[in-house]
Amino acid sequence: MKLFEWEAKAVFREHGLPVPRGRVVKDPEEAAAVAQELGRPVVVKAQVLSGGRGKAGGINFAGDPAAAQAAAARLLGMMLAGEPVRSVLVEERLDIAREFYLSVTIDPALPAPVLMVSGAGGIDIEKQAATTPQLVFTQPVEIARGLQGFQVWNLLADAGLPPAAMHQGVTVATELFRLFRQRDAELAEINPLALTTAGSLVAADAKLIINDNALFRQPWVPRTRAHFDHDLEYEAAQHGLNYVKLSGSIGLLCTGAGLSLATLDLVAREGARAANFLESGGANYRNAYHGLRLVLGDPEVKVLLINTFGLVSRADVICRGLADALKELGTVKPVVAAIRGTGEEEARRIFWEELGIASCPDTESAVRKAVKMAREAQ
Amino acid sequence: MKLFEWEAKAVFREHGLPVPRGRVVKDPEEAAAVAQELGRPVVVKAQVLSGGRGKAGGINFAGDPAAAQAAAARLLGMMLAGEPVRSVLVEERLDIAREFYLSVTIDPALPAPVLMVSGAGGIDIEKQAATTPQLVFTQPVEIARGLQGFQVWNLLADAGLPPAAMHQGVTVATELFRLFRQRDAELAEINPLALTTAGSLVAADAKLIINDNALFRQPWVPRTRAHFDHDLEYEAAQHGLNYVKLSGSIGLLCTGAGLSLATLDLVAREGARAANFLESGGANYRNAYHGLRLVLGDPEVKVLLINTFGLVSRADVICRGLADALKELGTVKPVVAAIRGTGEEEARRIFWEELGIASCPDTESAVRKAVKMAREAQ
Amino acid sequence: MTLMLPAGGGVVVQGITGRESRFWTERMLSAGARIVAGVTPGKEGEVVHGVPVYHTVQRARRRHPAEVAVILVPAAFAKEAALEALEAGMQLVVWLTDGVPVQDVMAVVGEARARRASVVGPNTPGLAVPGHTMLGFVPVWLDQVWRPGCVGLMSRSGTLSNEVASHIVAAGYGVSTFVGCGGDPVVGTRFVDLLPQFEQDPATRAVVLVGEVGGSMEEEAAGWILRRGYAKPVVAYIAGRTAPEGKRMGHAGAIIAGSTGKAVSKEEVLRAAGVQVAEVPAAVGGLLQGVLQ
Amino acid sequence: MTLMLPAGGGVVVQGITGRESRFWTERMLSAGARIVAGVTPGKEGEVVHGVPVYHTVQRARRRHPAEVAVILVPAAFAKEAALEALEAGMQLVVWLTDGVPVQDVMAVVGEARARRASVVGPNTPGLAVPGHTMLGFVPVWLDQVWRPGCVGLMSRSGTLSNEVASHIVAAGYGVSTFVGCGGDPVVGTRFVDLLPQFEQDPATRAVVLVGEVGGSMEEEAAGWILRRGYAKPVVAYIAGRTAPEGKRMGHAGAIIAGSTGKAVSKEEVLRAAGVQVAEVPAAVGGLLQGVLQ
Repeated sequence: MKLFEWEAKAVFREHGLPVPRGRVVKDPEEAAAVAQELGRPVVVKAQVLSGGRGKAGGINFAGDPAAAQAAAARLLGMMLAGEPVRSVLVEERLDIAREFYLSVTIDPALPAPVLMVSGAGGIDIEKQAATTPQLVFTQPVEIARGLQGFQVWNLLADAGLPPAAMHQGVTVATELFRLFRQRDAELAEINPLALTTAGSLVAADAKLIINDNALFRQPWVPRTRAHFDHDLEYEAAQHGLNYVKLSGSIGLLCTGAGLSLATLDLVAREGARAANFLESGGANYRNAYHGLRLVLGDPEVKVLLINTFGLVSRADVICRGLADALKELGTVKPVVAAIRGTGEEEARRIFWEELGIASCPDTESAVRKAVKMAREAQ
Repeated sequence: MKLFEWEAKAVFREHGLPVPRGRVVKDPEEAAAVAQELGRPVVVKAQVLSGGRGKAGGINFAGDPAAAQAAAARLLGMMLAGEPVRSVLVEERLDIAREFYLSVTIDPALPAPVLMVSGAGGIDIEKQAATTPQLVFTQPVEIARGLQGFQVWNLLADAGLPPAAMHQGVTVATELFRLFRQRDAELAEINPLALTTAGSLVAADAKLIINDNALFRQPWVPRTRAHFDHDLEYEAAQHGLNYVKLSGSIGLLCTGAGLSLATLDLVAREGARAANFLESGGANYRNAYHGLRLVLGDPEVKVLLINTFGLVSRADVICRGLADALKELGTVKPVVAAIRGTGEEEARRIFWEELGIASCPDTESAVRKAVKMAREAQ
Repeated sequence: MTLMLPAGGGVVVQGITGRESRFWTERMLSAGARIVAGVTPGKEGEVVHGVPVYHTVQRARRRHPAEVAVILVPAAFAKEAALEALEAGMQLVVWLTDGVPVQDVMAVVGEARARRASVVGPNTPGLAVPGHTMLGFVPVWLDQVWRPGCVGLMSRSGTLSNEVASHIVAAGYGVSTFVGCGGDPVVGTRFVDLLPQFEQDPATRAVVLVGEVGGSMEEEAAGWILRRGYAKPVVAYIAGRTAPEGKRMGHAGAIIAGSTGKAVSKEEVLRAAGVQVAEVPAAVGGLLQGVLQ
Repeated sequence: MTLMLPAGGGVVVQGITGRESRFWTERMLSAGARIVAGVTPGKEGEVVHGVPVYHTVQRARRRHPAEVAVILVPAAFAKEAALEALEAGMQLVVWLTDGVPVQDVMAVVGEARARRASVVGPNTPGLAVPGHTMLGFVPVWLDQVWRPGCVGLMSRSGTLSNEVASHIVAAGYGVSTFVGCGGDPVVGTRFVDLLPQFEQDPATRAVVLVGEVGGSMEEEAAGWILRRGYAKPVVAYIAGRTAPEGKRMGHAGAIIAGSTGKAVSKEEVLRAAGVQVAEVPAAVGGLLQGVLQ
């Protein structure tokens, strides 16, 4: 779950991390009011989840409240990388002497959390790690032991943090790691970490991604409509489903992420496009019902393609749920199915006897049949 | 720092550990009121820090408020193992089906905290460990890893906790360990841990000792006069000094605990008795001043014996402080000194030139001289 | 004994008393797994399909020698269960649980490294030696899909492994050992950990790697083969060529970020390392026939 | 190299920039200690008595090979400093800090065990090889007290060690190596850890053990000698025969509880193990003359 900058900064503030003064607003008048309160030049930042906001013109400086209002008016409602700007963050403009990069992320190959620092901030860290790796300093952290103070000292000194800023830097990095651990983050990033002309460190930007698997123990994580790209994706999340809206005519309902991806590819190979990616998490009836409702509720869907290879979820249990849901939803759209896995005889019997749907013998034939039917339906 | 039972139970309660309902009171009428509130038979327990309270008659059962009042009246002001009973704890009397022993303590030889359980509670655990070790089950805990749930399950199952009480037992033991860690305890003990006839576990007694070295980060720890055996010991603690009141005529001020103990023994060997044990913690003037004030303030002291072997605290620094303090206090009691260690020439010069005190060459001769002077002073 | 499975090979199933667990315990037993005990705290004394249940792994192990733990407990308790297995001295932990917080996974894999034990998963279909044993959710009893044979199969996906296995069988081969690495971004056993084991396994003549978009396990495997060479032919299939960028596609590991993790770039590096890459799952069979002639 | 001290023996002093630390650094240097660097976070670039200062032990060690850390930081930060030293790969940590919370001590000693490193202390006067080196607060420059010689000395106390050392010197002997175990109930190095080292040390002909009331280090040592035998004569002195029960006497370790830990019972078990027990510190000299004839 990726958070908006203003949400991440609110979490940072709770952890005592230094962030610029400011507030998130939803209309231009409020932006002017915040600038007035701050009483100094401000920066007005579009709040979107996608990257590359700065280059796309999403960050504006404003010398006075009127300029802040104008900037907010320009940004609000604008589209940035396909995402509407629903709010802007108005913050004091910092007097920056130098920029650093600081983050805690995960190295899956170790595997371990890694504290990462660079003396060049405000940059694309992945690009920098590729081109000038000597400027990027990393410290993997053993989870059982935690981050040790001296590891932070080593790293910051190596990255060239000036001696006068070392004590604050150690505090900031230590707390950022604590936040990462306590909040079940996948990424906690400050880029740039600004060293002001007055000599203090401030998180000019903030990025926070919370691990989806940990949401059950992180109830504070916001999950509003704005956090999703599409109404259907938002609705799917309410039911614990992972649904991704695509633009095609074949609605997909497959068991397992890998088989879903492969089916997606096969549809494309046949020259058609899938309407969605959907991993139907479990075997139970409500999941099947909500998953089907989402897929069939998409007006672009012409044909429904069901592809199961029952595993943890047994084919008979899945197909029982799907058959009941199909009957309840009473769809008129055509259905193609490939049913395999544990309990497949019973599963095929249910589909044939109750719905009149014959299972295809394999994925390829089912995909070809679905694509053909979708073409005919257009 | 050893806590009273009622203080330990208050901490237990904060950690959600099950303790009997009840309250600590300082007069018999209040005891009756508590019994009235509880509305059932109670136990009235003398609050003292020394052990063996039960055998000495410090625990009384009372069937009604009048009996509770009478028991409190009998206990309050009584002496138990030389300690006055200043308060009593009035608690509901439990219907006990079976008693267990549960504690977290330190094994210095490992070294590690150890969770200890016995199926026979209310007993002297040291005696039991010596006589029937097969009934005492222990689980050392690696501090870096913490206590694991399955270790608790193993231990409690081995100790014979009935299956129906296992889940609560695991919660109690886990929380007791957490308390031990969070509170910097040396001992956290429930003896007995009562299994009531209704099937729940309750900490019938509670013992908690907080590590003195950790008091700087455990500011909640009570340190009232009642926690000390003697006015002078209480006063010493205010100044961070470790003073133990003894009954003799030779006041001791030595550097280092080991040398202090050895000097104590040598005084006894010469047929005399020391008035105190005092380890003067540091080298600074205020320590020397307060230490001397305590020793000289004891009316039993006839002679002051100073024995230094300056080490971490240099002899010259210590003696500078002692000389200034002696002048400020203006004592008329005779002083004997053995001054050795780093800076000893300067230290001896100070004592001789400023106070007219000549240093003895070694501990033995200083002790003999002090004992002789103390005898003459009587 | 066979690849990944410690000698002796007694198996303890943690979380054995759950409804689904009972079903899969019975399936594993009938597929040949030597399950000697089950564990559910508070249920000591119960019996599941003839398997005695204990409060803890350690207590189970006092009575029944075992080196392998199969974990079927819910995500919220999965970390403690895995640590318990490692602490009790298990050499292999098959961590079937889905939805484990990533920081819990790191803690457990870190502990396993320190103890020189192996963790397969989490979020894995488990592992299987068709005709011999199965630890997890692999339907080895479907003989159109799983047969004993000479092909080592490793995969990040469950259902897709079945799909590919069925094509291996259709091409006239079978599987020596199957290991599901798991669909999460952080897992205990990666392709590079399995490559040397398949290379040394006398029962394995060729290896099939089933990858997907996101992460870098396929790139690591390619790099390892390129640096070191590999004594057996390798065939790969990568799912998710047409997945959109920046979106999570089911598996938490399946996010493409920047240039790394794309299915086509994975295919490229694998080809550069001499691996035969199938464009569709069904092509795996033909490529195997080519390399195993 | 000598007992307890790793070969190479470069020393890093942690907390070197404090006022008292500067004094003792100078004393250690003049007593022969090979102090190659100091550590105080935030003070990198400073120099103390010619010793360069770094932010961290690891940074110091990059430039100056070192195996020994001497810790002079206050109690509140002492745990982190000790863990830093161990993490940086130090083989010996001389933990001079007084007043360290006991749970912090357990954490550090646990970590040292895991890394097969040694910790002396905390709350120790340190260790010394008179005429060769000194790490801590031992006034080896007082030649009425400390001289090189053939007696291994180990003690739970600081000042009392000086007292006993002066009697060793008065009896015509000197000290091969002195190790102060520390006055706390939990310490990194106990008498039983030192006995085998003194036994193997060719420079040591006899061992003097200075114990005190409380704890069980003396009983452990006696038990070890009794079970195993000991190739060199051992003389002991135990302080605190007349200490009252149940009271803490200065050292946190010096509490007598129940029947264990009493000075007289310690003397008894030591005598039973063949150790010569001195009734007063001054008697140590005579007993040494007896055993070293």
